[in-house]
Amino acid sequence: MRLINLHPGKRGSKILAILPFVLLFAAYLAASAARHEANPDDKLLPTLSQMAIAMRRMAFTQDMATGQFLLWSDTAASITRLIEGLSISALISFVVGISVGMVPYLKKLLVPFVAAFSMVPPLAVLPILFIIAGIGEISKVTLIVIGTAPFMMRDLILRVEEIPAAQIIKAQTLGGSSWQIALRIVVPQMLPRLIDALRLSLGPAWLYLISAEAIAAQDGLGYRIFLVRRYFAMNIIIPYVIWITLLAFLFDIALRLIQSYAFPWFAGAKSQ
Amino acid sequence: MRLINLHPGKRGSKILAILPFVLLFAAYLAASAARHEANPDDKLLPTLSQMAIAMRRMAFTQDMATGQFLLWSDTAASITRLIEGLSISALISFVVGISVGMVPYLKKLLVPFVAAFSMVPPLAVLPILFIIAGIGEISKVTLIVIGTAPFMMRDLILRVEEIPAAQIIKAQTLGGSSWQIALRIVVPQMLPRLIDALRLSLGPAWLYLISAEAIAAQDGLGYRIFLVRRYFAMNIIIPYVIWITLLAFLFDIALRLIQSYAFPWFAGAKSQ
Amino acid sequence: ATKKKFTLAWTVYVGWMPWPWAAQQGIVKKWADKYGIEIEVVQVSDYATSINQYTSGMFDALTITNMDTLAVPAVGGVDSTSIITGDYSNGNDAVILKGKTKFEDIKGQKINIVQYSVSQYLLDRGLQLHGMTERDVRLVNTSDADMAAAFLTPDVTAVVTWNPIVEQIDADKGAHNVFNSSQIPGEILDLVIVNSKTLDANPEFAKALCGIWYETLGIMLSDTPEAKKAQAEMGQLSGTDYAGFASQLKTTHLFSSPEKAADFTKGSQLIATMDHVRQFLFAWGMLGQGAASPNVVGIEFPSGHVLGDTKNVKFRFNAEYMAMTAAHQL
Amino acid sequence: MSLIQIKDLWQIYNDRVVLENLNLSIVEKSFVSIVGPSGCGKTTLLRMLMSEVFCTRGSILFDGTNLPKEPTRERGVVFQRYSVFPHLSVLDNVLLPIELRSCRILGKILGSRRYNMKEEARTMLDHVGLLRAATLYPAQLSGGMQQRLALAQALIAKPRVLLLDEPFSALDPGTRADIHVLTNRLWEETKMTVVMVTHDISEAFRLGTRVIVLERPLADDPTKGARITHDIPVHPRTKTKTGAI
Amino acid sequence: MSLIQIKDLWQIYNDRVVLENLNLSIVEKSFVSIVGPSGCGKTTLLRMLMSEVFCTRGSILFDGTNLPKEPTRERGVVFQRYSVFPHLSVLDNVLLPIELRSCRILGKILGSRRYNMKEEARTMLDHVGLLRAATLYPAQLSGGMQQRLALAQALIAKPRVLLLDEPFSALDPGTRADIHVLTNRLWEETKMTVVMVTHDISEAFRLGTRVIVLERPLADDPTKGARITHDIPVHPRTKTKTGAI
Ligand SMILES: Nc1ncnc2c1ncn2[C@@H]1O[C@H](COP(=O)(O)OP(=O)(O)OP(=O)(O)O)[C@@H](O)[C@H]1O
Ligand SMILES: Nc1ncnc2c1ncn2[C@@H]1O[C@H](COP(=O)(O)OP(=O)(O)OP(=O)(O)O)[C@@H](O)[C@H]1O
Ligand SMILES: [Mg+2]
Ligand SMILES: [Mg+2]
Repeated sequence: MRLINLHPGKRGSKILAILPFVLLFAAYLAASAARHEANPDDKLLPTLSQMAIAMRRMAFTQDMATGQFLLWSDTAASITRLIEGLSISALISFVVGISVGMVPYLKKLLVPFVAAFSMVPPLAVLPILFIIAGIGEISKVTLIVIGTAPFMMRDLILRVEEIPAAQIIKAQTLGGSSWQIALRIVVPQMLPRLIDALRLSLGPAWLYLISAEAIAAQDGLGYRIFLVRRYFAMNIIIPYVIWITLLAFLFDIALRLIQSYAFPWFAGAKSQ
Repeated sequence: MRLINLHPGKRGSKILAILPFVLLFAAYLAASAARHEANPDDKLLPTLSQMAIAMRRMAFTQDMATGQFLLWSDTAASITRLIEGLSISALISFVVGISVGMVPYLKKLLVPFVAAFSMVPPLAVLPILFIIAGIGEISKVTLIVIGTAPFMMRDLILRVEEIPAAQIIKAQTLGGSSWQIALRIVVPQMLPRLIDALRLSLGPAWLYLISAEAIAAQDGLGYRIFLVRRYFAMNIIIPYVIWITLLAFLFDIALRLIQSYAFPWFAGAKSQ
Repeated sequence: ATKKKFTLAWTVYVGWMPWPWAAQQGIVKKWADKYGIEIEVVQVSDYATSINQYTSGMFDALTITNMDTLAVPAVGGVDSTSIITGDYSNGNDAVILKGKTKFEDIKGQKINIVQYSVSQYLLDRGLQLHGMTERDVRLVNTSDADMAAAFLTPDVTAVVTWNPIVEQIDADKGAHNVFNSSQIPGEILDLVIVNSKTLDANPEFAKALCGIWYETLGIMLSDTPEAKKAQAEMGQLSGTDYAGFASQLKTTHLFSSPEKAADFTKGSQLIATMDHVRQFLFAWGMLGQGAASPNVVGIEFPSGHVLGDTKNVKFRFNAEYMAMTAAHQL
Repeated sequence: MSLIQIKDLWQIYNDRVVLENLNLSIVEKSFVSIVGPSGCGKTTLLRMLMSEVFCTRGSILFDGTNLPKEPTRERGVVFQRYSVFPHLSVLDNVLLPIELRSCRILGKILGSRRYNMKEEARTMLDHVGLLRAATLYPAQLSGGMQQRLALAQALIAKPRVLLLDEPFSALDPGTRADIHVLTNRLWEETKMTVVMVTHDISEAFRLGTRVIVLERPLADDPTKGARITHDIPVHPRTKTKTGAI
Repeated sequence: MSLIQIKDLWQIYNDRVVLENLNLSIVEKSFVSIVGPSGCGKTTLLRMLMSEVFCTRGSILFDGTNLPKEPTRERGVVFQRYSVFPHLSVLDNVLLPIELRSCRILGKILGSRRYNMKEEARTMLDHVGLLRAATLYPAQLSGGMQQRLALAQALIAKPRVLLLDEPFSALDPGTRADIHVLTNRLWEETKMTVVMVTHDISEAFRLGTRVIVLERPLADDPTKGARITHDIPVHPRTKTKTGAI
């Protein structure tokens, strides 16, 4: 049999899927044990129990100074910023994307500008941004918006352009005005695609959030990692990274569920 | 006429396209002039001549300490890292993406792992990365690879899966082995798609490059921006950001040209 | 009428941790209320960002070093007055070599350092004192947050950095602290600066800040359980614990009383220090483009002495408010 | 009287003459089939009739006046594909034209007025045999059902002329035969003017009252555009017998 | 002797019986057309013959032994679409099967051996009337030319049986008539065994030596799969006269 025709069975598939995770985990344990053998105070690869203790403290002990449970207050702060940033970004992109995609005048006006703007690396303008937007919540949210909106905008413009011309013509022959066509034909078809764009933007959004929190914040997951980096507290950093990864994963699943429940027609239409 | 049916003429289009750039430029000049009115030594919004002087110095005056022309040595350093990082990333993604996309066993083994891995925010694992890769050139290149490879890999796996099953069946009926099919059918069709993936990865690659250079470097565009930030030299930061944007733009164009020259069949096949 | 509102920005550093703690304890509000104003104490995680924002006019007051005040706000045309001389680094900043024990061994090495920061000033002074110049070494700009991790990698052999990172690195077996700020006492100063325009119009802001500062120092430096608790909480705020904070405090010379601070500020050593600093900045091109000499900016001292251009004084050391506190006139 | 009058119509794309000096009058209530080889410009002609593209030279009169410069309610269309809206249920697809007319601001009606409209839409669905599929989405329909829906949607807007561009060419033979019967019945009931492009000659004769053949004299010569080579009237009674498949 | 023998074949997808107890022998050098309504399982049957899917019950013998578990060189295919490789020029598409056979490691031949192969490929292209298009890419060909190329590519591999799944249904009538002639000629020359699925009945009769009709007894009942309802031998001489378009 050709290699490309060999399929693992159901159980084989499951075993294969978890194998890399198990291997990574085992490799970590081995490396950590080896380093602690050589130096019991090793900070680079903390043992599981060291991480557990650190996380227990972060999650279930009130912080002396602020009286908060740090893991949860950090998570709440970061997620709030993430959601605010992505919501604003989505809203702007949606309105701009649809208008630009539909109105030829706007398209000529804004497409080159948005294209040029999306080439500006947001991290390079970070020093400028913080000075302009201040260091309050606004600047963090703004960084997320600047980082994700140009992409979402361009994506939505493309998606609007992908609507078959026949559909728009058809809507016009049914008596629709520009505004009505936007409202009844384009907006409802773009909503599930906005969710797709949001899913693609989640990764960059986390990135910008972490960068922003590293520079100006008093709480947040990125702030904490940045703060304890000076002490090289890997026993906090590693669980935080895993936690962020898990959150990113949950966000992605949530968006996918929203998409399939709110827009039952979408999967079928896309596969046609 | 409906708004969506109104089209600007050729000249109108050109004017519309440059309008936002002109407006932005004018707004900057006005704001800069206002601030210099209030404080002639203002650093936030340098005048054009201040920027020009700074850039002339960066580009055409030998640096006292190193004897280099900073703008060019920074550019060379950054571009070298970027190309190295992206090349390695592209190579790994290409090999892994095609193997995983073609071989069902590998697919079961690696797809969940790559998906989980792509959710890890690379900036959060920087300390770990330093320990493993050191803080020399390797770590910068590695950060670019870690930041871009999971996305490229996933993209290529999807693209391989998008090859119509009929094509693979057909190749088998023509007597192709797995290896021959990979070599003659899949690889050549994936090369132009790799360029697409590279183009999409350019933005993130710049981002990680700048982050890496901000953390530890002796030269590079990101290094310079974060260095002169310490004494608030916006007259250097702003031109550098524009220069980076321009470079990103040129890279994008170059990739597009390579794609259309090296793979003349691709545009036609895609539009079918 | 609404109260006038002022902002003080701070960053995580041992000598500045009293500020957020005082805000949490209500000491800030107490003094602000006394002068009928509002004071907001704002944290910025990144020190350079805090300076840039102060310079572009977003804060009224800032915790900063003497060197950075000259290099950024003063050169940027923002007239600033230092009203509190809080401490000087007395070992908090250090040059650390891996596997080598003498400062002289630094020759030819690649040094990881936050360039253009006080670290570079320390390094320069060290090189000067040992008869070398910066041409004898190579600098690699490295973010302070990653210095500790960087030191663990084999290709890093020399670093210049500050606390708490110095302690992290000193704990390493191969690390040798070959030169530190205790060998140049009084040169790396941590100040509170206020925009001079704001200060002229609202002296009560400076009074309130001095009141807050010395009340807080009084609590944390006393030999009581409260002091220990205060230090532990400050430690926590900076991401460590009591022990960690206390050991950092050992290498920080806090001017525990306003008298001592005022005296130091009026003393002649400060003038000599600032001259070193401006020569250093000038040599590295940080006094602005086209600066023809170190004299382009004027630095005024409590005695009325001015270093540099008397027509362009942008940095003023003021001992008046510390003296008022000492005299119980607040 | 002729509803549509095409006079001296030329269409030239980048030096390639597609249509050359076309003249054609279409009388009200006729069913005109247009046939011709692939690429001869059938779709181009239809797109001009719906004001999607404009002629290089010549003029088109609609009911005596110049054709409007953009698509209007008076000229309904059904394409081979993409004629119905994928995000609306079958019922909502048919409701849409009524809603667009009734509410200029939202294009959406709620409350009791919606109830009456739904009745109208249901009657139309019944007419095309889709009542049982009213709650499905287009992606859940077969190709034939989708085209029935497209016809229903176009007809409920009560256009004066219906333009069809190969509406049935993606359907398989059995389905196609059914929908021919439906089209014929709808046309006889509404007595609407229809212009249909097809490349299936038997279909053209079975449905049309007049068959127009469009052809380029030399397929490879870009300077000679397609013209009308045959204009064949079809006698109503013979229609049902033509063709076999 | 029969080349392919299908015995008691069942195909069931998630409780839906698609094919029920099929029995069929196909003798060498015959041209079998399979017709039937949409969704009755024609494609499924063909995919089983090319070892792309496997039957739930029953067996298929190929030349007396069990059918291999994966596609092989002996069974060539042409689909409605995606039958040629978009990244290869017309000539390279036809060269590919020869190269795959000649060089197991690279699947690519360079140098003088390539020259001889090119000659062989050119002869085949000439045969299907594509010699002038040898340097073009498939995207630059019309639909009819692409299917000619697909035939050429499949034939140059010299399979024992050729499986065709609606190979001509996307073509317009004129093109389809041309390619029917070609197919007929190629079949007569090579005397290869052909199994062709189509939903065009006239095509089935025009090309086939035997027409098999596959039908579900009740379209809506998932427990009853399609079976062979008619098995009609076609006399060679009548073929050229059947059907009109
Ligand atoms: N926008 C355009 N720009 C340039 N050429 C065009 C354009 N639209 C159509 N053409 C050309 O006009 C000619 C006629 O095209 P049209 O689509 O009208 O043909 P058709 O008769 O509908 O063919 P088919 O039966 O394949 O649908 C073709 O040669 C086509 O390439
Ligand atoms: N992989 C599969 N899983 C589940 N059901 C399938 C699968 N493949 C085919 N079917 C079902 O089997 C039936 C027959 O499908 P098939 O494609 O063979 O029909 P067909 O006769 O080729 O139809 P058409 O003329 O439309 O091509 C259909 O009901 C289809 O939904
Ligand atoms: Mg057409
Ligand atoms: Mg089929």
